[in-house]
Amino acid sequence: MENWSWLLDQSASTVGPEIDRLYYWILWITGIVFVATEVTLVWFLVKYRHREGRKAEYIHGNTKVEIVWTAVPAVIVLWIALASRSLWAEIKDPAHIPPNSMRVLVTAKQFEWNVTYPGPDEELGTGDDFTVRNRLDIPMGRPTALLLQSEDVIHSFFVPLFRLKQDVVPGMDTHMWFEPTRTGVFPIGCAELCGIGHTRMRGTLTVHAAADYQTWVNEQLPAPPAPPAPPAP
Amino acid sequence: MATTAATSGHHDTDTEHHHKLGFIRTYIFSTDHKMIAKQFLIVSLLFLLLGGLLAGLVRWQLGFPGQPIPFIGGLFSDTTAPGGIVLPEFYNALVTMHATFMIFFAIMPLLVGVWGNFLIPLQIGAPDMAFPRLNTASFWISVPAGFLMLASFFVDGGAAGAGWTAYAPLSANSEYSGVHMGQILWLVSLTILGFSSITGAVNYVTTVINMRAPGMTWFRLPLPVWALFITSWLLLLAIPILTGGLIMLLFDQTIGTGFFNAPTDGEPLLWQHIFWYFGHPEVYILILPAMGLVSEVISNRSRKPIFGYHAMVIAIASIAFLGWVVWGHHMFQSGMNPLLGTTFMISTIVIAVPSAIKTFNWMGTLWRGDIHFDAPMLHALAFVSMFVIGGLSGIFMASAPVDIYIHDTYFIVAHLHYVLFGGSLFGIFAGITFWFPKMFGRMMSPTLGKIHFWLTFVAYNAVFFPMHNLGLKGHMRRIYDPNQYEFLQPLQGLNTFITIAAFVLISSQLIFAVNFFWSMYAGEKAVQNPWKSNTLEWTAAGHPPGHGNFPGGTPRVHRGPYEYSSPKSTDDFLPQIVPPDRVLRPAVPHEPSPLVTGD
Amino acid sequence: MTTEAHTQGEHHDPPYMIIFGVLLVMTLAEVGYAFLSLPKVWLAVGLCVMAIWKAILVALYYMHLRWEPPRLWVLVAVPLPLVVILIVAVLTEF
Amino acid sequence: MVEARGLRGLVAPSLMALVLAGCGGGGDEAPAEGGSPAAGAVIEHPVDAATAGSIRGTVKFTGTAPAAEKIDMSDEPTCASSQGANAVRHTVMVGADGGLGNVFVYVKEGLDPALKFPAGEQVVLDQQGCEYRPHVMGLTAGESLKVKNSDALLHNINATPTLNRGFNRSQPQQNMEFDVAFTTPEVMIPVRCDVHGWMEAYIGVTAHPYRTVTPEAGTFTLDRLPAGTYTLEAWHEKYGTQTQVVVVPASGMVDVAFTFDASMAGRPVPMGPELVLDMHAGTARRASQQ
Amino acid sequence: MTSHAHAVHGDMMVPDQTFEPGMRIYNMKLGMWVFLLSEVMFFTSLIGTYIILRFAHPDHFADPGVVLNVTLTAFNTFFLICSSVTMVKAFAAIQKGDQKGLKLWLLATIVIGAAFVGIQAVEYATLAEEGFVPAAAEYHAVGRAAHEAGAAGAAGAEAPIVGGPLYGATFYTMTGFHGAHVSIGVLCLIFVLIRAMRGSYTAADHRGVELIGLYWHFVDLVWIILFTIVYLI
Repeated sequence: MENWSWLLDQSASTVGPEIDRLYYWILWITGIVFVATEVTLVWFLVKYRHREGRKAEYIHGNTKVEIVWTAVPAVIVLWIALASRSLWAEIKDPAHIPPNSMRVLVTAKQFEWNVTYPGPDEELGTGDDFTVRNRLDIPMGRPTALLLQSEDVIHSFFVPLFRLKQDVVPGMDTHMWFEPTRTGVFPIGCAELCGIGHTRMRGTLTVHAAADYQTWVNEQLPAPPAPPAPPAP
Repeated sequence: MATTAATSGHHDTDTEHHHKLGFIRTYIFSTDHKMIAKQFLIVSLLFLLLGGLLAGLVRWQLGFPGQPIPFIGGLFSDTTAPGGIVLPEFYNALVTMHATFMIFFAIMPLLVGVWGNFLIPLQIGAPDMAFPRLNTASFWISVPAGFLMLASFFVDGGAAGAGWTAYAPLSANSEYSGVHMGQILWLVSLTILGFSSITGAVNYVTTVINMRAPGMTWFRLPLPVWALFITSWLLLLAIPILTGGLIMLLFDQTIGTGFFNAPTDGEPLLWQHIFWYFGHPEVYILILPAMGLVSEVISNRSRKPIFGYHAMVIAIASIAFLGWVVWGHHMFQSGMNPLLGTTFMISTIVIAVPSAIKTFNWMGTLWRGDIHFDAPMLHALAFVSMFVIGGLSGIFMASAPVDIYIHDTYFIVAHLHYVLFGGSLFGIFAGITFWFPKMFGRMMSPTLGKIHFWLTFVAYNAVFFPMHNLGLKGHMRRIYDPNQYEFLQPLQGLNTFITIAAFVLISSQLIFAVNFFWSMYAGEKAVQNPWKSNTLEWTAAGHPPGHGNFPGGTPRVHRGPYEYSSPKSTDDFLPQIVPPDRVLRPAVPHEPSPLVTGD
Repeated sequence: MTTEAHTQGEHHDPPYMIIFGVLLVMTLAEVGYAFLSLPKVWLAVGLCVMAIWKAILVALYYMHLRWEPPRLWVLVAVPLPLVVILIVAVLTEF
Repeated sequence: MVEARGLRGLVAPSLMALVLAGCGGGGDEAPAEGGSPAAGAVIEHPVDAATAGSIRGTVKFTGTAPAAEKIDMSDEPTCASSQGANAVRHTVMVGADGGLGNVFVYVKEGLDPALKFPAGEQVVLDQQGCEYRPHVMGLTAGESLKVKNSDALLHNINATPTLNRGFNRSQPQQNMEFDVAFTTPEVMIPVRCDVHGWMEAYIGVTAHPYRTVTPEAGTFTLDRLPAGTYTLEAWHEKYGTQTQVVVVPASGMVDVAFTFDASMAGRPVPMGPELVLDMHAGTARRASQQ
Repeated sequence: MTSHAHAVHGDMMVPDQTFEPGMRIYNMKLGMWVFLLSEVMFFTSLIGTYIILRFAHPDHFADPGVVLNVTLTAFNTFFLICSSVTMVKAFAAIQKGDQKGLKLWLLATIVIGAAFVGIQAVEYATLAEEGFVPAAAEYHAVGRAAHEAGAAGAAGAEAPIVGGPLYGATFYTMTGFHGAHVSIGVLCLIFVLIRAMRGSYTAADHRGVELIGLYWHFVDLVWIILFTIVYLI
């Protein structure tokens, strides 16, 4: 039955709680409005149902009321918009990417996520980069900045528990950043229809404790720097 | 020239009448707006059925992933569903074509094609459309478009599978999708359909502006006409944008130009901008006429003037205008410039206000009314209550940060179906059940109507409400097999539940079909004005009225359309054509007034 | 040229030939201006202004908009903001 | 073609039937295309075994073979179970005595085009452990190829020929299979699975049966050739092609030797055109699909 | 809340029986204007695409005169403007009931319009021959411009590369669809001319002439914009 819940699973990124807070705010507001409206509606339907000999009242409207129920929703929704603004900028505006974040390149292709790590020198595009298929491993306690690129069509990099989603558009460099709040393994999905194998275009995001992350990197290093597979026909 | 100006309004139509027309001219290539409305009605109801069946196949794959389709599974070919097991490429085609047929070939014609044709001339007191032949053309252009779209199921590679939004490059290059001819047919078909829509829109706009009966001021127009008029403007200005985009996409797909193809520095995002610049007005094209119909039905069935007529009109207009400046909210996650995102977020969220106004006005209309629960009213009320849900769930996506999480999940699917099905479709049902007597001269069975309504209403909520929860668990839309993701596997039960409910929903439409066709021939004969309505169409003699609509000459309008329960009339309605002097005379019961007599 | 025009409320004889001359001159001006070695921005702005001016002349005189009822002006103005909105908004993207 | 099938739609009795027919329609073209093997079965082999000659040869790789490229199947447990951690690409397979495997050797020119050959038994392209088996294969134009999925997971088979009609179909479940045929001789047709980027196979389509793929030993023979002068080509996916002119004596045997070495890597390998970047190629292939 | 608030609405707007709705313009003319508005949006999508793509990828587009032949097109523009004049002259003629003038001016318009299409066809042919096609990887400076650029000093030397695939695609789409509109206009004009021969138009009723005139001037108007944006900027 918990499938019917309107609660969100516990998030695992720094922006997660903020998005969730906003979500619950909207959930409360809309929930109250919803209940109020539907209850009133049903009440009217019962109270003013047709009865013999009763005639409807001849009313064309009431300016005061109409002004009120124009102004109130306006105020509410504008408040929501303003409340969303700063958070939106914090998440999506490249200017807000923390300078100390670890840079990782994610190359999407039908139907794989090829993740290229900077290697020890923390520089992408140097000899010691290494690429891993369908898995993104990051350390705790440090923000990660992804550079998203696509080789063929539009994909969408979706990490549900991080409350992150970003389309990956071919021919465009898209940046996104996040910082985990707990270690563990989290699913990565593709949220934009990208072809036959769309349903299979998935990966895992593993958050290591800082120390374990180094060991993981060292395990990967000996592997030959395999470039992403040639563009799929 | 001044002389011609006066007469020309009727000039076109007069040539059509005054001589007996053969079967072809009466039923096939008729230039009578009422017949064209019926043609649109029948054809688009068939497409509605088709869209429903496609949805059924989609739901089967989601409810019972990888299991052969029962009964009919064997009929599918190896390239679609070998042994009844739906293939991913076929699933993509199903999702795409379900949306395409429902939006472009079912809901749009059902709202604009049917009611635009049937109601506009009748409710403004015009003998016919401004351009009857153009009207015929507009219908007969749309038919081949529909068949081209159908044909794409048959061609090599199957039907288009890039989603109804046809995001480039997936839709621009068959290397990526494996679909070539199907995509081309999709593009061509929609381009052709665009011509149909534009000719229709030109006709509606001209008719409403130029052919209103004397006394029919702008603020005496019935709300359906207002809604359809504004919708026509949206069509007129939005469809050409899409047509331009479709043509460029077609060039990408066929001769290898690079408008939206990344390898040639084309801009995939440009396609999204063009598409949604059309697409968002389109969203309102799909809901505004339904709002108009519902307003009419609610005011009539609660025997009360519409609450805040002017506010309603202004709300429609402002929704239509705001609809042009919010398209970006479909692209929050597309890598669009974040600052642009902020702008779009604010404009988007503001559009909730006029929607709220309309809802409250409908409830204000019910308040202290005299509510009759007939089938049309039930559907209209369903529209209001469901539109509330659809509208409120829209606020979640309007808030960009929340949208990050729920974008492209089933939450969106739930939202759009609450607006498109819970909104538009219930509005359409309300319209059909309300004007059926005017169209076919017989009443629909109230019993069947109510059974159909309740089954639909319950099943419909059982199908779409849980989709909110799916989305909140991160269930992406358009995925062939959710079980590929461990975190979605627990949701399989819910998916199966939805699928079963979906089959109930689809099959309960049979009741409507039966009611529709049975009543057409065997239904109880309708009286002149069964709903005791004020608007002009009910005063036009005949079901439906003959050519020219108003044999006695165009009626003169003396008041607004929603004068129900007016103290000036002892009856609870006061038609627009009743001259003021007659109004105060107490109406004698059984008086054979031209308004409420039988045929 | 027509000496007396009795249709659709035209009071004066539309100066068709004058407009024709203006259009020609402006076209030549455009071509000349386009090959001046000015910064791209100035070229673009100047040329657009001239083009739009020409377009307005055609609409006003050749399409007789000038002698049409004002409500038609309103009608015709409807799509113009939409055109601007689309192009400007999308330009900020790139 | 479109219209023809569209018409079937028009006359379909009910919409339901129409949808199904529609879904059915797509299928007809697969078996329909190319000459049917059944017809070929009745043909006698045109070459008299008594007077026929044959070619025997070896393909060698000189120098040290590059290390096989490992494949990371970690996120496909199904495959990893069958392959283990030692899954590698079968690009360069060098045998113990320096033989080079997976080389496609075939008679390129010199054969009388009038000759018609009986159909061999159907060839199978199997997907097993997230690999195509075989990695390189030959096929006679018009003969049907069975594509099979032995894995219990989704594969898609994306064949991108230049001259033939390409296809991109999927097999979401175990033991699914379908038949396809290529109508025109073409060397080579690359086949890929986009879900598993490492999966690739190459199909050489010839007009005749005189073709073979070398094992790791690098040896090959082409039997029952009519006496004459032929151009023989050896194709390798990484080291490109080499040709030799051989004279086959009546009822005799001729020896041929090809040698490849690491320096040949990076040569243009005749194959489906470069994708995406070359618009002309792109359009050309799309045209060929209809 | 009773009806007093909106009592005035009792009869929505106190009736003025003299009210005659409408635009004071006959249907066909109004319809033509409305249709032209949708045409505005159609060309917006094409021209807008050009502006945006050019703004996003200036390197794909050449300066005026480098690839396109401005002189030729300037003459073509001149023709189109002339055809507009002949069109209004035809209209003015029939307003006075001058049948002969109507036919002559219509004929002139048709001839000039056809000439415009012909010249455009020639332009396309030359451009295609010089390698400027809708879908090509790159274009070379052609003819005179190449010489001025001094790049083609030695015979057969490669002219410098100017522009990319987007240039040809946008150019042919925009001008092509405008050319199609002109051609349709010419056909309609021929139809109108035939009716004029039959004397179907009078000083009192010459709607056909006015309608085709509106369409024709609109096409001219679009060309004025196109010429500036495509050839001169």
